[in-house]
Amino acid sequence: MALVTYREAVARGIAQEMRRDESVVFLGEDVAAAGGVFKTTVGLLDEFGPKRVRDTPISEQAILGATMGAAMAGLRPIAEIMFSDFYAVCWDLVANEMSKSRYMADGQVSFPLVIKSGNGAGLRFGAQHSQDISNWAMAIPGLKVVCPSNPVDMIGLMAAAVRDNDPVLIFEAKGMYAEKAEVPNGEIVDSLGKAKIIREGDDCTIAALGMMVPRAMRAAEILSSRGIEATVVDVRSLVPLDVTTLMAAYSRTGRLFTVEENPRLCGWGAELVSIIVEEGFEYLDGPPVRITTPHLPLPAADNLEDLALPSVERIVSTITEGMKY
Amino acid sequence: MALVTYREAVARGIAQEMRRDESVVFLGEDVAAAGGVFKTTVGLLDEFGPKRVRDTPISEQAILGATMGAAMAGLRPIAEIMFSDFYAVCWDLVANEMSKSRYMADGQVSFPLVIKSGNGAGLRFGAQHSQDISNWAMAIPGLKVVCPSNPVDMIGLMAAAVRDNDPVLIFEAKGMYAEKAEVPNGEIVDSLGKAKIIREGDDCTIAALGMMVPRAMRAAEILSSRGIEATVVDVRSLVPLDVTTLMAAYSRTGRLFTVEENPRLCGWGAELVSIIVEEGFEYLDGPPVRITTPHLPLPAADNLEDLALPSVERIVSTITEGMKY
Amino acid sequence: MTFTTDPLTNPPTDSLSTADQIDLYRQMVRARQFEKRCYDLFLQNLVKGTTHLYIGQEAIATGVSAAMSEGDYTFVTYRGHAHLLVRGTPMGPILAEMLGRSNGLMSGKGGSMHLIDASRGVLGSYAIIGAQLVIANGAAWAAQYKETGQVTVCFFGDGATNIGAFHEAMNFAVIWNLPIVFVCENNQYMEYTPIRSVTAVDRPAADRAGAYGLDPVVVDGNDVEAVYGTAAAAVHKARTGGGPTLIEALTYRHGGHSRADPGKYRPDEELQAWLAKDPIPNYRSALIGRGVAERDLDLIDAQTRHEVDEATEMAKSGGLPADELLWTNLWSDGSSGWRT
Amino acid sequence: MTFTTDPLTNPPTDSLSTADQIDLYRQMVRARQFEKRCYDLFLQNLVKGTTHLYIGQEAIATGVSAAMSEGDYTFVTYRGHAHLLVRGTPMGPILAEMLGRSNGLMSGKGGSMHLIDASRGVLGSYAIIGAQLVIANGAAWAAQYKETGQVTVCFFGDGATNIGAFHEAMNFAVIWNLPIVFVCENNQYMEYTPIRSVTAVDRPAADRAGAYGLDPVVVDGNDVEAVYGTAAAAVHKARTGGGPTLIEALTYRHGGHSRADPGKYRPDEELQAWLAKDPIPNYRSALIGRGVAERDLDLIDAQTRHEVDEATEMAKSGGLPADELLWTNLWSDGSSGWRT
Ligand SMILES: Cc1ncc(C[n+]2csc(CCOP(=O)(O)OP(=O)(O)O)c2C)c(N)n1
Ligand SMILES: Cc1ncc(C[n+]2csc(CCOP(=O)(O)OP(=O)(O)O)c2C)c(N)n1
Ligand SMILES: [Mg+2]
Ligand SMILES: [Mg+2]
Repeated sequence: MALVTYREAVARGIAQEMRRDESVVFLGEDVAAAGGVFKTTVGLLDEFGPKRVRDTPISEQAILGATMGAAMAGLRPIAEIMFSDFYAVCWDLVANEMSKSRYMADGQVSFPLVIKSGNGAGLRFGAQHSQDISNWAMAIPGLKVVCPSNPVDMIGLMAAAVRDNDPVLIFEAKGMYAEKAEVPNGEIVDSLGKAKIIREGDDCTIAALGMMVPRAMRAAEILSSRGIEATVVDVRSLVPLDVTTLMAAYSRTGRLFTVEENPRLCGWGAELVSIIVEEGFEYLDGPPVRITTPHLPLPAADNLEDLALPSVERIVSTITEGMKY
Repeated sequence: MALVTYREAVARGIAQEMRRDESVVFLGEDVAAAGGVFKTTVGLLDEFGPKRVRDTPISEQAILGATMGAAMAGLRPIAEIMFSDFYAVCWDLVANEMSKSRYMADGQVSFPLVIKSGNGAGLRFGAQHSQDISNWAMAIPGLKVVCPSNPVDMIGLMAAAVRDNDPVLIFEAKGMYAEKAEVPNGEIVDSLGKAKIIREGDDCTIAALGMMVPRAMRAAEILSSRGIEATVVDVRSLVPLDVTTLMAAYSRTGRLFTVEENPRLCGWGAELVSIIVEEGFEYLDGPPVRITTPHLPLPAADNLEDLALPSVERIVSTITEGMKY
Repeated sequence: MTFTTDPLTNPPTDSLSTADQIDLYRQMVRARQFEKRCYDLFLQNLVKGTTHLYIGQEAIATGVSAAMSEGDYTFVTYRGHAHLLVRGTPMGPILAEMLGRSNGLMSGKGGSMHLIDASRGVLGSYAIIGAQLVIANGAAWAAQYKETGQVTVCFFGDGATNIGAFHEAMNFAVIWNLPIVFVCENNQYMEYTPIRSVTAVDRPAADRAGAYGLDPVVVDGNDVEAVYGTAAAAVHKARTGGGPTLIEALTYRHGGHSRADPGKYRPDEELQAWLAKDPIPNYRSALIGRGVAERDLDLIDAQTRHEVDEATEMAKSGGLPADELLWTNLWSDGSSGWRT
Repeated sequence: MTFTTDPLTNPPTDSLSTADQIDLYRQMVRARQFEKRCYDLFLQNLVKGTTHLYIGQEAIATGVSAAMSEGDYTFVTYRGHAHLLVRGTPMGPILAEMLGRSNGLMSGKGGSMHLIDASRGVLGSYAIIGAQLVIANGAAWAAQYKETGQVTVCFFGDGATNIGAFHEAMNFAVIWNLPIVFVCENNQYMEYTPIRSVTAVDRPAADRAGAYGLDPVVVDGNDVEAVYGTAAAAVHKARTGGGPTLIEALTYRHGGHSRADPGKYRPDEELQAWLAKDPIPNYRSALIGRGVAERDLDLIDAQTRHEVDEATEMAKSGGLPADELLWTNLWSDGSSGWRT
């Protein structure tokens, strides 16, 4: 075991896979010599050399195009899109090309590739560098989407993503890069499409993702002290979505609260609520409630950013209120 | 009154506004001399001349950049993105720039602009030219989003969009361009953010959008012959979303079915279901059910495309089944 | 057909054997007759969705393909039927794909704009302008990384030169010194808009080569041997570590942009002038002038008619794709589920 | 400061009056001292989020702005504090914005990367590379359409020349003959990566001008009068219907890319060579050489220190933005609701 930051876990996960498989290559802006603007790729150039770890121009379409083409031709590339907000300048490759081409080709080609990005808020970077866009990705058929909430998951899900033969988008919670956790030594390999129950409680289920997971846990502890026992599920993977685990938790508790970082409309919370009310209607003890960032761009000022994101207090008060139903 | 096609209604709506206001200008690929690849802009160049109706290169970022900049500097531009799928090559302008800049500037600037596109399936164009991407737009704070389902609405909502001082995206259902309706003479101006009840019935509410509206109506008639009376709501506007009208219809009927063209995950149906179960829990008589295109790219072959889209038969059978709950 | 000279400066077309030349003719005729059949089937409402014909431009795909080796990669546009044909894909499955049949190249799931034949290195037809330019770089990168010696050829239209992806692709290919050949088929029009009316330079690709440190290369795209020579040089350069080439091949499509577009926006004199430059009859005359027996060429025409008829039969005989196909092959395990 | 000659070939800097020259000095000093204060406040953890300093590049914004008229439009990047200052925005509200205060230029909602002062024609600072190039065209188009005579100036970095939007913007501006001046501030680096290592040509903007039918224009970006002269010519050309100009101004940022980046990736000799070309002391010496009293320049330095101190006080004195501000000004009616 060793204390590892979330940021270091990214590089460790990539390195683990690059050691194992020579066809794994890595590219992005300022990722090689500089080790990444978030320092998530420190050491990779030194260990794997400039043939496998490559700096690119500011050409996100070229980056993802190269990634997709290389995947089709036998490599297993990992690309960095520095801030997930920048997916907007190369969305065609993601939403129309790498996600759809296998289906259109009825299986002639595959796209074993990974794209990683810093995602979400917490650093006061303003509306264009703080978005949680994991729901953009979830809305596109043909993408797998994971959002690790801690260093161990980061390593294990990175490994699972690299080994998967389909396009996987990994969203790194920027606000958690400095978080540390004890990480076992040796290889860590997780599976895609598995949610994790990280706390058990009979009164309600809180489903949370990425940076919202620790907030949901803290809220659950406060709620517990007030007599509400919550099951907390770390959703981890938006596609595949682990409906089995989520439905089991919800059906046992009869109440669902989601804690989402993305702006309100059409997030994963809406999807989850719709699924559980349609398929688990008989277990509903009261209205499922979504706790989200409002449907707004994120403001830059500290206090306004804090106000916008679901806070521990807001989670606690919303659930306390909701449980009165 | 005169019979007008959905396609002609687009040009008529634009022309109506260009006549009224010299600051309305129009640009896009093949829109001027050729009258648009879908013939939705025939006659505009002749009437308004090449200064106001302009052909562009295949440069969607340049098109929407010019649109946004011109709006900031006092024009009221209308842009065409030929197929809505192509938003993916210029998504930054839409998702990060025109939608967020007013908020970031705390109101210093406004963006009175409209973007129109052919959207959705029905023409066997395959996965990259048939998508309904209205839910991509709905997920972005700062965009208004309308999807007219008939020629009269097309004219009226186009006028409302042009007169609105915020960015409005109009999704034209490609599969309905040839549909005709009687349209009153003279100016037609509608309002954004208003859903329309187009059929009344006490047993359930069917909410539908764009090309799904006529299908929902036909389904409602068949259901009626089998003893199920449905209220049908044409949602018309995704942002602002007319929750008032939708909630009123649903609370009267206690059952909600949505009919969506977009692929399943994170569509407007999920949003609507989540809203009504949270805010109208007490009216729930049974599980709300979403009828959607599966979460897949659209196949090109006739029979597979037909199979993928919600059909009248699928709507009827899903509702019949659902009402048994 | 392999060359050791540097044909960018010294096109080695004189080394084409008569058999090679006859094969160039055959490939052009195949492309032409295939496209004509597509048009007929479109008018009969059998070809679904849309279709973009290559009639008039055949010398480009033919000449370039002849310069490529087996195992090389090809990336094309929605106007790409002919590019698959010349790389060896049989006519039947292409046609069946356009008809939306289960015996189509992709079981009817892709359609006319998305033809792909990975077994022959054709890594796809792309329908959103510009995408294939950046994607092709990736295939070239993989070949470079694995040192396989494969060359990637990427075709695109004049209109595509004005989209951002073109710019990113060119710069990227050059700085990574990728083994790739970009072929701009300048047929003078985007859909209905003349390219010169929306482009800041006269030659949309060649006049921009310098922006990437590349030499401008322009070739008569209606002269199959000229195309071949230029492509052979570029392919050789790519294969031997010389990096990318950007070729602009000047040509014209005889028909409209897609489907039933009659192409009326084009001045009649312009059309006539280009029809006079039709690559097929001209090459036919040239071959006859060089002593090839007219009979041999007639035979090719007849064989091709037969090939097209057979392909049509095959395509028409295909059933509709089974409903189950809707649910397959989104993911690499063959499935399409999004939940566990 | 207006010119009738064509200063692109004949820079009219000799017509700058002494007062003009002193003003150029003042603006550069203001930019420099402002940025130093930002850095201090960043280290004190008062400037939030991120911040990108302009130290070393001041001659460019200063020289270009001096060539512009009131009412002209300016588009800049996240490295844009100085560009607002030289267009007349007072220091206090800019600094307050960076501190996330309610008296900030945008009430704290935008932050350092999104400064905008519409009242002075600065239509925004853009933080996603390339966006402002296409957006600036729109402002230029509006001015052209309304025949107002306004010119639009759009600044961007060397790194931005490799993104697709650059290409689309240039072609579009030329074919529409827009009244716009594009100014590439080539400071040799993107974030930490040297621009030459990722660019196919030596001069990322100038060597690409030809791809849009434009002349290559390179100017010493550390020579404020040279910048002024070049910009004046370009602005004049734009204002008189001559269309766009693409200027590449060579410069260097003294510090790192953003926040506390020490910029260690840069060779020391390179840094030292550029520090010796610091635009401010060099211009100061030139002015003194031309007979300007050192005392007058000292006074400017002192006045600026005072201005910066006052701005700092003002910024620090601002309260946090009220919670209600979260909910305002998404829409043009001032509200932010998404439902009716
Ligand atoms: C990004 C994008 N914009 C617009 C279109 C619509 N479109 C399809 S083909 C075409 C014209 C392309 O012209 P060119 O590149 O010259 O190729 P050609 O069709 O002449 O072979 C256009 C505008 C598209 N498919 N993708
Ligand atoms: C589309 C996009 N990609 C990447 C970034 C991250 N980024 C911010 S500044 C920067 C470097 C820009 O370099 P340059 O254009 O030379 O401007 P400079 O910072 O040197 O002024 C990068 C890569 C971004 N903001 N937007
Ligand atoms: Mg063309
Ligand atoms: Mg730079």
